[in-house]
Amino acid sequence: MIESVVDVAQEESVYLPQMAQLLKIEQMTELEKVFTLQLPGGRSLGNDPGQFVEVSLFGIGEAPISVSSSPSRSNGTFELCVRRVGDLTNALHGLEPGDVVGVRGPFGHGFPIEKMRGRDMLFAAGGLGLAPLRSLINQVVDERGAFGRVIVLYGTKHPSEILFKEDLKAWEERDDVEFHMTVDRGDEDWTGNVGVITTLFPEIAINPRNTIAATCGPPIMYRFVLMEMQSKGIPETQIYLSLERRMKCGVGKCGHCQIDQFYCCQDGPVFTYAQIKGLEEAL
Amino acid sequence: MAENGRPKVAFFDFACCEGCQLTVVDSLQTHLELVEAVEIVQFREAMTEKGEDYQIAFIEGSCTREQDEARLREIREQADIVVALGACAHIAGVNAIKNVQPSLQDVREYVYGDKWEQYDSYAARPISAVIEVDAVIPGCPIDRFEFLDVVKKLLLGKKPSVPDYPVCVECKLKENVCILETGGTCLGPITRAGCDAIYPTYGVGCLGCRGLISNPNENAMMDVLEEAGLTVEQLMSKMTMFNAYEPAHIGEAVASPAEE
Amino acid sequence: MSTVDVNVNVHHLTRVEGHGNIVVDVQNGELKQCELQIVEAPRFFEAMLRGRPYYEASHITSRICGICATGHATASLRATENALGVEVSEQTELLRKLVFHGEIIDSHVLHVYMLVAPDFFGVGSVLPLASSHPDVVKRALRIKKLSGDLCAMISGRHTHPIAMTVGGFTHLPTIKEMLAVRERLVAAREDMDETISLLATLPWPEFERETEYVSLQKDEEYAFIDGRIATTDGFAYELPDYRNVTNEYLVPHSTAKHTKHNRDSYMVGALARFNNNYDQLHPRAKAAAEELGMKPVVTNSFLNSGAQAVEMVHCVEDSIRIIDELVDRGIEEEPPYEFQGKGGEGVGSCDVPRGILFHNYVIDDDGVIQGANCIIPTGQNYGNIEADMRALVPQILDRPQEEITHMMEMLVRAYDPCISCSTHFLNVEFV
Amino acid sequence: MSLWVIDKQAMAPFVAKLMDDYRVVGPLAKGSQFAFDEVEDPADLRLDYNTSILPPKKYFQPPEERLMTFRRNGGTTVQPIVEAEPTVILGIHTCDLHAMRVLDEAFTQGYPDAHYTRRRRQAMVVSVECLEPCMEHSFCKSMGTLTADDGYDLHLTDLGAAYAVDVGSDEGKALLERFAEARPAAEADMQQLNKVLGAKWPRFPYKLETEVDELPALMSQSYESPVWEELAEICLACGQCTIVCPTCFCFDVYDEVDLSLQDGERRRRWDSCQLDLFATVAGGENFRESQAARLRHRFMRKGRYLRKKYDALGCVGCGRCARSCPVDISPVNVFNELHQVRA
Ligand SMILES: Cc1cc2nc3c(=O)[nH]c(=O)nc-3n(C[C@H](O)[C@H](O)[C@H](O)COP(=O)(O)OP(=O)(O)OC[C@H]3O[C@@H](n4cnc5c(N)ncnc54)[C@H](O)[C@@H]3O)c2cc1C
Ligand code: SF4
Ligand code: SF4
Ligand code: SF4
Repeated sequence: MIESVVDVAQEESVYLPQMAQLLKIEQMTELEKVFTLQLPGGRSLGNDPGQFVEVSLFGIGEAPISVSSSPSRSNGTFELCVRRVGDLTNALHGLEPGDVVGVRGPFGHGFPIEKMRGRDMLFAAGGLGLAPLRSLINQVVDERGAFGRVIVLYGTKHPSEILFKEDLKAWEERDDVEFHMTVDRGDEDWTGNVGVITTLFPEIAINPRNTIAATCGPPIMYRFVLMEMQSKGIPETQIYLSLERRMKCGVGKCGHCQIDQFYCCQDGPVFTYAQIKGLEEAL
Repeated sequence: MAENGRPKVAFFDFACCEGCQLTVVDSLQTHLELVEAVEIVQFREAMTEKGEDYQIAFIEGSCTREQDEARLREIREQADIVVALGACAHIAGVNAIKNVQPSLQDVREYVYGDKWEQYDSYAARPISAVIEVDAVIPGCPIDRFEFLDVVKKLLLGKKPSVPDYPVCVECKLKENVCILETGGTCLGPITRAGCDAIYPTYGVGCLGCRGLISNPNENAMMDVLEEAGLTVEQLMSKMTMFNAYEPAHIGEAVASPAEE
Repeated sequence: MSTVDVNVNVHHLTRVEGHGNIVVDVQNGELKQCELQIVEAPRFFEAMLRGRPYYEASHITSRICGICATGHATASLRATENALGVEVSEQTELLRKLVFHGEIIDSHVLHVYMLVAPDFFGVGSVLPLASSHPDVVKRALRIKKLSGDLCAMISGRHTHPIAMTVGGFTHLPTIKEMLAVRERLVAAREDMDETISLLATLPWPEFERETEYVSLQKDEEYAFIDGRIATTDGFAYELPDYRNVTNEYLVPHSTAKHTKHNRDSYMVGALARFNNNYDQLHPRAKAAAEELGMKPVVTNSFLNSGAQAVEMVHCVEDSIRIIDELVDRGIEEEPPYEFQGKGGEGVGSCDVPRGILFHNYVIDDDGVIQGANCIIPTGQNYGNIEADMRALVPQILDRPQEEITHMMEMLVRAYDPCISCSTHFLNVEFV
Repeated sequence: MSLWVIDKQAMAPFVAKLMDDYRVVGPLAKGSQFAFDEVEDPADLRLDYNTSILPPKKYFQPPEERLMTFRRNGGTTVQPIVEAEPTVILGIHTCDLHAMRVLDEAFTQGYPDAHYTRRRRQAMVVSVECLEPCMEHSFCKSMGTLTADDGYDLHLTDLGAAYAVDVGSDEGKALLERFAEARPAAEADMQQLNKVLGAKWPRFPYKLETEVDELPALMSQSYESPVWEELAEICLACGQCTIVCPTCFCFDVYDEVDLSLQDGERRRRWDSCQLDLFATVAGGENFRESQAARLRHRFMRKGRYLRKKYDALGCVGCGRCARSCPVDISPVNVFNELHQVRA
């Protein structure tokens, strides 16, 4: 037999993760934790807002997770906000600072920040959809001067599910960010808005021609939020959304994330509404 | 990580042939380290000790008598994780063929004559009809590699899942000549994979021992079998060799397939 | 008169297949009760076969028992073939013998090493031996893997064989595969020698009780499949007359039926075959028997395990011989059997690891089974086990109760009872 | 490139010599059908085979393969692996050559897949011209795959007593020079080649009722067609069609560990978009929940999506899926039906 196993180190398999160390782990809600990671040698991840990484735990598997920290605040580290829903995410929640996980990426098309500069920004995040949007929002906030108005809408099911409270507070406290949030169902301490995220739209008035909208949330949210955005006159080419699909490779090979002719991992996960509208399988 | 240390495991059996437990013993041929990975505290077929302190219970066999129910509940009470081991426990398997005979009394009389009443037995049920089950290892008998796979998933704290796609996938991955193409009959298109398509590989159409996938197109399957030349009786036989258990049939006599 | 009270109550005997209880009650030295209670859930295979197409019978009945699955399948196929008038080719006969040898070795190695041996090492199972006697355990697993692979090569797997069908096989081994297994069989001779040496050193309990031994018999070879029914009391029957031997009856403490023939009970299994067919054993097997001090007629039931070891040696040798013959002939594809539209009644018999087994079917002209009867070896042994128990208890009454219990367990275990297969039953009215 | 001739008696020695330096695979009989497998005796090679059960893509993307091994204890370590060895693939049909283009694009575009490319580079492709329709299910002529003018190292055409050998690459030329007793084609050989190839085309039927270039447009217009629901009634969702297809390349990735949970490997295995859970995500959302949607996806991929992405059709008309399908769903029939509904 001819020797059949070849070392591909010199050829860099795209499936080979780098080892990243968990620096900090913060419990956010019952189901979500935020992990701060560092690549070997403090190397920068070099991500765009909206891109994702494939996180590996050996023996458990891999899962795509959006980077929720923004490049403008990287300091050689990056953050992931992970909801515990299955094998990989459960195991990840069981880790401690100092533990090591595999990371591949960043992958995919994020939000095209260069097209956004100079424009008014409208963000609409539902639930865990804040994770990828936070990356973009903070980048915009950090380059605040380069943008017009900045409006952030955020909705969760219940006050106990609110993520990134410190960021929310910072945005709320800024005069140059218009921040609104709501919960589907309040509790006794909740004094804010109650209702689904679409109930926030009537409160705002915008110049649609100059506005870029970015949204992320669970599949059911999209239909209604998109309707609201369109009804305000924002052109389909100026509405960006980030989609979630099953992914096994993250690099446009495995086929799982295909939405009609698009590969969510490669052509997305961020798409303009113009790209995907009419695709039955997209939303 | 949510890894479970070295859990205590116990094996139990009800109405069955014990072939699945035997397969567990067979798995030691290639994986003797199993005895290091878990602590076996009860395994009547192979050991004398009977520890009642266990976290994982593997249960083989169908429930066919009232007294079985109480025992099953006891096991459920003790175990953190209950795994149905093999077709009898998973889907009642061949035991349920008696459920589709003319009547249970007839079945008992046929075998025990006028003393039939001494021999307690009701319609065969999978153990999930009596207690909650956390995982299944399908098959008649189980596939030993799948058994090991489930054990490893449990040790890793993963969901101990088994495939939910049809046998055809594995069959084609092995590049078998399809039994349907050679004029035979096969339940592979609707039967849960995980056996490495062992029946078609050895020239016999799948008999369905691993139970059906979650969304089987049974009507289309029956059309295919009829097309392949099975009579209605033969077709019903085929569909009920391992998959005769229907909750709806329990407690009532059902017409035998041959009498339809 | 002795004043001993003994009360043995073994609930769910371990290291046997299926559920049985041993109950011994001695009051003032008098044996009041001595039973092997079979509490296995009955499974009604014969009733379940009715109304099913003939080609399903071997697949369904192999599920009677996970250990003798190949034996059940073979007996089932022989019954069907006899009912339908199917002749099988020499190649099929050879392959069936070969796969059968695989099952004999597989079952015997399991029994001798994993179920019986722990008693002699003073442990409750084979598991602790993995660290205390790794060589023994590894040898056992090696032999078991070989026999399992031998079965798998022919029928797909040992438990519930796949490729065995009415008239032949649906899959054939290649010459290359057979030669690879042959090489391992030759290498296994060493393991066989070690097995015999090991057994020769074990302190087998001394216990003699004469009984009738029943097995298949053939003039030309050590019989496992087909032949006539022979007994050490000098009887011989053709297979269709099996009921003359078995005479089944029900007892209240058992979900399995009992049988009797010339005496109150008879014994089947490795020891019965050994006693009836010693002459046809391979010379190496005879040498092994000599090393174990066994010469027919052996009347110590505990030595059933010795007979199993002797049979393992025989089967290894005979498997090598069969493979050589198959390689010589070459393997040929054979056309599958096609049903001819004519039914009938047939009896099939094999001498499976635990003894002689009968399947008897009536099949109608549509190929549908109308009646079935299966008589399983362990069922035939129950009467004899109880007779042995009754004979042994008085001999050991002076020992501590714990030891008596242990001896009882060892005695029952010696028969290698397969309790789950033996629960079936009677009163078969054929149409 | 150049045209050579190998006498038929010289084939077996050629193959035998190749076997000294390469793993040699080719079509061998498997029961009543054919499968590509390692050649142990050149006499077993069946260049007259009809379409193999699985396509030769399995030598570039094996049904199952290891991507890396890892250790979990101490500092986690990972070792990437590619299982590849120098291989000569004999007897590839031209439809499968066309299919390889799709795979080449898919695995090299964007992030190249070293596992694929390494094996691809180590493989020598010797294809063979089909002279007779190979089975009722194929429709290669309609798809424009009944011949190929590149994609091979050597290409054989059966001339009766000899094979004409088209050299398609320098590596192919070297292979021929090193291992075969071949001679440059003479005038008479070319005459014979012309005769053979001239006679072949009429033997193959056109089965597609529209032009192959029309397919992407046809598929665009057929998104809402009732045909999908109708097919879903009879489709068993068994996944065979995609497993046997030479242009399908979807896969699943999973980890396996030993019982001590210390050592393990990450593996991948062919997957199928026809299976229920293919597009299901956490929370149970399934983006192609109905079989109708999954079937449509498959045919859209074949007729349109891959063309858009890789500039090559996702169906080469080999007919494998139709042969495997227990309910006789055949792409050419589906395309024709869509065409008729549209017309
Ligand atoms: C581009 C992208 C960005 C994402 N960003 C985040 C994020 O920032 N935070 C976060 O918590 N989650 C995010 N997700 C979702 C996350 O990937 C899944 O929740 C995760 O894969 C579940 O893995 P698991 O092993 O824990 O669950 P599993 O045990 O694998 O699966 C549970 C369920 O999820 C399905 N599933 C399996 N694999 C995937 C997969 N790769 N993607 C989706 N579903 C799958 C299974 O079918 C099963 O039903 C993102 C997904 C995508 C595609
Ligand atoms: S033999 Fe059975 S399992 Fe295999 S492909 Fe054909 S139908 Fe499917
Ligand atoms: S092979 Fe046929 S039945 Fe199976 S999934 Fe494909 S189209 Fe459906
Ligand atoms: S879709 Fe069918 S005919 Fe077309 S290339 Fe794939 S398997 Fe061949």
